[in-house]
Amino acid sequence: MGKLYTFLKYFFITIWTVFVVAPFLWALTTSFKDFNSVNGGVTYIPWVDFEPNLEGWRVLIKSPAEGGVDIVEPYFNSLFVTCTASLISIILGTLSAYALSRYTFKAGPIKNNDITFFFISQRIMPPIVLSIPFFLFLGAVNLLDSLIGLIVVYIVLLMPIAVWIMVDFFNKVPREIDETALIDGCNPYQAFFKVVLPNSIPGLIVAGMFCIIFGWIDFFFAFILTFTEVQLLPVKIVALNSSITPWWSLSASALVSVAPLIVVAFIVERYLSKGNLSGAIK
Amino acid sequence: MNLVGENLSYKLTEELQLRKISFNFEKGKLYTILGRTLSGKTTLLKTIAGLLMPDSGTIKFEGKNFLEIPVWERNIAMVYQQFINYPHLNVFENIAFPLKQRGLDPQKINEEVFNSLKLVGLEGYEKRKIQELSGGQQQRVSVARSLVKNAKILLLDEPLVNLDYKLREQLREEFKNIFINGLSEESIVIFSTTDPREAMELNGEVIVLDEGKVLQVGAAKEIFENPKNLKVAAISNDPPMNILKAEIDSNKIKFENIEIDIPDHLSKIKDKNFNFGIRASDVELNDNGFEFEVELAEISGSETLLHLTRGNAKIITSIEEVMDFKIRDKVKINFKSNKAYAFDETGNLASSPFGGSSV
Amino acid sequence: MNFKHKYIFLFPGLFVLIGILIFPIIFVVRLSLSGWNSYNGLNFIGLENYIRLFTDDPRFWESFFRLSFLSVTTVVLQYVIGFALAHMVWKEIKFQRFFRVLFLIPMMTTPVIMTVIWRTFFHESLGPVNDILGNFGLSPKWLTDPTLAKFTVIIVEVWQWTPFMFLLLLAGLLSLPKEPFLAAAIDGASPVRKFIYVTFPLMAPISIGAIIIRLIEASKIMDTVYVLTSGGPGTSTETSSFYIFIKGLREFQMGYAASMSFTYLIIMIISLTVIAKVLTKLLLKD
Amino acid sequence: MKIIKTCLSAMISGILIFSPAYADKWSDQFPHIKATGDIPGDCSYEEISKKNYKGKTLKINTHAVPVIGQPTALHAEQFAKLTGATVDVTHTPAGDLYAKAMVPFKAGQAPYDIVFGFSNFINDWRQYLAPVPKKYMNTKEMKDVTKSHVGVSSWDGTMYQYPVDGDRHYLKYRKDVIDNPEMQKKYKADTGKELKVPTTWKEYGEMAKYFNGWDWDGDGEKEYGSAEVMKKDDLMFAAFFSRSVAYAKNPRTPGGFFFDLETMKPNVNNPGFVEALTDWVEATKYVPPGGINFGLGDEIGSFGGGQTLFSFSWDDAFIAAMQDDSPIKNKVGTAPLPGADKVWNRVTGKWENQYNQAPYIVWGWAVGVAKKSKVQEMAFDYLCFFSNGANHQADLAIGNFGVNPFKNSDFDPNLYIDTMGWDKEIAESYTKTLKDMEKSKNRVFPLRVRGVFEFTSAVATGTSKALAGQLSPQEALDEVAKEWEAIVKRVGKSAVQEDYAVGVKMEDNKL
Repeated sequence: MGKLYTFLKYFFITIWTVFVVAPFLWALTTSFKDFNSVNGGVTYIPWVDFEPNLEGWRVLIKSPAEGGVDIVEPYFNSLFVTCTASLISIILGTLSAYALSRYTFKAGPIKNNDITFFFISQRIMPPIVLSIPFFLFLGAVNLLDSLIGLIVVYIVLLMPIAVWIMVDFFNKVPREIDETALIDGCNPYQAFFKVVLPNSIPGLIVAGMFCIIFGWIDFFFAFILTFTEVQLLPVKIVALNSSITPWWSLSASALVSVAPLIVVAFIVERYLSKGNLSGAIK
Repeated sequence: MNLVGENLSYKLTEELQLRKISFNFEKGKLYTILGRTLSGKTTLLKTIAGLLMPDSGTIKFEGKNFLEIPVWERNIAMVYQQFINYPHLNVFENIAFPLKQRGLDPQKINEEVFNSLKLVGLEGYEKRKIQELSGGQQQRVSVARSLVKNAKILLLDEPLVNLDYKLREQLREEFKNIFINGLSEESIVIFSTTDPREAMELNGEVIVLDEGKVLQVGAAKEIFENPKNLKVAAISNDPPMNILKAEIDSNKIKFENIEIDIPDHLSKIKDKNFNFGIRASDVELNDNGFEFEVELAEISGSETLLHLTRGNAKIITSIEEVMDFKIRDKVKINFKSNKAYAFDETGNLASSPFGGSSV
Repeated sequence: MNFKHKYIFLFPGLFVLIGILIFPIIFVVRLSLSGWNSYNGLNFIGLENYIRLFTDDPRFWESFFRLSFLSVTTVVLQYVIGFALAHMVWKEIKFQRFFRVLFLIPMMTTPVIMTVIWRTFFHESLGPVNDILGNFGLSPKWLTDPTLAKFTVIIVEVWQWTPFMFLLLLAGLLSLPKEPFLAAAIDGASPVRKFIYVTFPLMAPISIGAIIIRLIEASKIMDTVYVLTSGGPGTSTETSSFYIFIKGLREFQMGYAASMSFTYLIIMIISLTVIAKVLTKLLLKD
Repeated sequence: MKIIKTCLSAMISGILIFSPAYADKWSDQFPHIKATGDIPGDCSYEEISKKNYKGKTLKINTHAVPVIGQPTALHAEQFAKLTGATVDVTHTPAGDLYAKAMVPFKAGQAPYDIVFGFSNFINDWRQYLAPVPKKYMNTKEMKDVTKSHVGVSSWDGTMYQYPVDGDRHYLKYRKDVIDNPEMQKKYKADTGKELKVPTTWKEYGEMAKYFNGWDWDGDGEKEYGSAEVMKKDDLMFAAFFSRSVAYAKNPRTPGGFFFDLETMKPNVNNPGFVEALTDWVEATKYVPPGGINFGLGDEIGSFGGGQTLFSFSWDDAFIAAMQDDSPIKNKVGTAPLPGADKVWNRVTGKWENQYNQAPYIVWGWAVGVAKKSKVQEMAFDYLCFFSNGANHQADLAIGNFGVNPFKNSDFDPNLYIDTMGWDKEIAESYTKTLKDMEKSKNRVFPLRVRGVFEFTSAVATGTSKALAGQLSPQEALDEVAKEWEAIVKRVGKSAVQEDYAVGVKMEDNKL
């Protein structure tokens, strides 16, 4: 590697790091401001530029009657819905992906690739329009404004991602491994659970991460399909957006809402750096 | 009580299919399936294993319809050309896997696993992870796993092809011993390969496969000495046998302005035009010979392979020493005509130096 | 392999998906044939919505072309930057773990919330960007210039979703076989040649998948536009999904919004299929 | 010290500053009403405490915290304490309130007993709302509501929305600049004109332009001319209409401001509106950087933070500027919306060169009780309690509650001087500004026809194209008019006409 390449590499990485970090730093400093320090001109450093203030953070745990949004319960709701829906999506999606990767399906002109595309295509539809039928559908089965109802809808959102990632992953796992398991006396289920699955953990982790991310950041369905019983985090946070946009508390909430996923990022990175993400099997 | 297949057909793709294959494998014997890449060797083995369901035809084993028995109940073993093991398990667990699957008691499993570890020379490696082993060791593990089951049918799909030359030689020798020592009289061993030398060395019954069809079945020596037709001749020799379009005229074999005296065993040929076949090793350098031009010279081990042309004739000769040739060099060669083969215009063997003939 | 077990693997997922979606999809089609809005119920008006869409609504088609521009640009940028970043932290580099984690984080932020931060970030009199640029006498109209606003949307989208590409491509790079690189090293190939002839071709399949899925996601671009500019100034950042959102949930012309969505779905399926074919041809030579 | 002070919410600080003058047993229990104690009335603390709603649940969808959202939650908490009811409150951003209630309404459901929204939702919502029962129409509190707010909350004489808040657009200006003799001198010297509270949009524009882009209050930051809602979202059309009324609402041509009621031909592209839009496009030159992307929140922040000279939409910007910790408290003034020196007569098709001013009784917060609600009585009790004398006065005093005057008794300057520490002059001009709007006979009420958002969204799209320079004002409004005609045709002319007639009746002072 030439010196020029190394220089460019560090140069580019530095620029990107600044770009990635900048909005977070801005959010961090903004979260300690109030109406006057936001609107009085641009300031950066607490105590030097402006008098820091914890109100932006306090709002997140105060009750609405005190002018807060109290995100504690929604936080756990969001965690529960996201994790459960991700788990179910991963289970169902992995099974389907395995079938699509290993076996041939044919129904008229429909083949494996078409079925895979059918799964993925569920993500094309703009959510706005789907929200109405989902509303009626959940209303009919009495699951509106419930955690289960949201989980049901999120499965539709997340399973396509799981299928897509896992089909790709299984395609890289040599099918001879499954065949060997069959020859060694496993029936197809045993082959899947005893041999294929243990070797797919890196793929499952990536798929799981994407499911969790896409579940965690959804706002729209959570917004339309809940009323008073169940509130998810993004919906609750957006409810901070009153006539005055409270830069301070929205900044604090942006930081709070990304926190649990940073843990996920570390887990994923651990698998990445082990180098066995999809290279476990040669 | 044999493994009998009849008229097996299976279409995977246009170029990869089995066309009405029949066979009869007897217990206690070693069979070698010899064929080029895409000839259908793996497909045939997988069909026998039960991983593929033939479109038509039958397989019977011990009198039962084998096709009705799912893979996992067939009691077979298979070794792939890729080194297939279970990456999440260590060496011991890998080899123990089929036994655990059968529900043997741990004591027994332990015993069996260590026996087969010994057999493949991997004692002391049982705790290792698969990824920490070399390619040859990985393949030994998968062989051990296939032996430990004491399967009635052992399928080996080009198990040596991905190993380097030296290791291949060594393992081939070991395998022969392993098969002889490690298998009971009850077992059928089917070994597939593209390498004719391997087939000869294993010295079992050889089935020559090409484009999904069985071309010839017979003892290794028989195949080598009397290839039934041009294709078999090509497949069963490495480098493939040289074939030249020739004609017989007044007791001479003529091609490209070359005239060779007709050897005895070819004198019976009636057709004027025929295919003259001669192995690369039966062409020798000779200053009094015919002049050819060097097209390519490759050195492989202690051999030198010369690709030569003269007019439309292209031949390969192997010389048992390392020699330095340049492209477009002129060389003179002679043919050991007493080792020559004749194939008729349709490609069938007309006469061989070992007495085979269609006449 | 072909066992009857294959259905037991495939069907639970497939049927759950179909089971949940069958009613909504059919309903969307039915809705698109109705004038369902704030004062009408689920009546039947035939193809009227579609006729209006195809003959009398240039705004939808403008927003669609704008969307195509935005999504293709963002995905290309995400791909190029994501690939570059992945390539840079693939091999030995200082603080490798730190960079790998850091580069993942933007995609974990909730767009509706994070875009508010971006809006304050690009605020032309109270935000830090123009405050700093002001020292150099610059004051770009990030959100109020019709052309620049599009690029601001692109910047935010690239920030948020480059990690998606980065992760997939890094995972792909880490799973590459070592042999071709050894061969290239023996041949003494330069890093550039090694990239063009070895790395890139090996990464082609994963690239196609990643590009297609990002195109799907990028085409739904909505929160970003809504919060940053509400489609403005004028209509210069209005995308299909945002237009559908305005018609559907703001003006409550649900029937019409359904017909737009359905049309959009069909166009997207066709174009994605074509794009996938073209990419496969371009990148996968054999 | 400052940290501690600012950490306390505005609510608490409000109570600490003003000593409890009328302490009674209710104000001991509910510190919110410490300033006044309970005020007797049909829905006073005393009366509501007699009700028993134990075991019943009231579900409310309201606006985001704090504006309206916080008082909703606070009064819910108080109501629950008094009656034993369970009250669940959810908070939704303004733009989504309509859809959030409309989706379940259309699906035949009533997940909320009480829905907050804007008064211009009335036509789309009224079929799903319960009319306010007689009993509540005759309460002492209701009798105090101004006529125009009763009108805004009612449809053709029937009240569907319970009045809890008053909203209007008026002019806000920096008193410390406009009334500053030095500035007046400087302005006169530079422009030859008087610096005074602008009475026409032209004057507004000239002053705003003059005071744009330099540091006129000496705080080290640049200041600008005007902060306006120009972002293409749910509110910008209201700002446009506020600017249009001066040129297009002619008291001599009754029969419709938005449409000609007889023909249902849109007026929106007539020269009056075009003139207003031309002014507005001009205004993009004296708004702060990024000003054409300002939503209401930005406007409030900008004017309330002391960044601009003028602003003219809802109360919030003014209230924000008058907060205790605001650097410009008591430095701002209010006045009626500017007028114009000419007004368009759509009957004669000519400009009339005569001063014209018209208040835009803009839509604002409104709240209704779902027809399908099973606890209607409790719901109305809650709303009545929400706006009872004590609560209303306390709410008014807390700026970010977003509760604004809508009762005749609210127009007493002393209320603001005593409880909120406003300068006498400012409080008087504020109450006078509001009271005059009530008296005006040349008012415009918001458009309230069915599918109202199709119409207003078309206005937002058209005007924002003009602001962005994509179209000229005339082209933009022609496009809006064409769109309006298409909508009228789609909806049905007679239906829109019928709806519109209800509003025109109020405008023409016939109700």
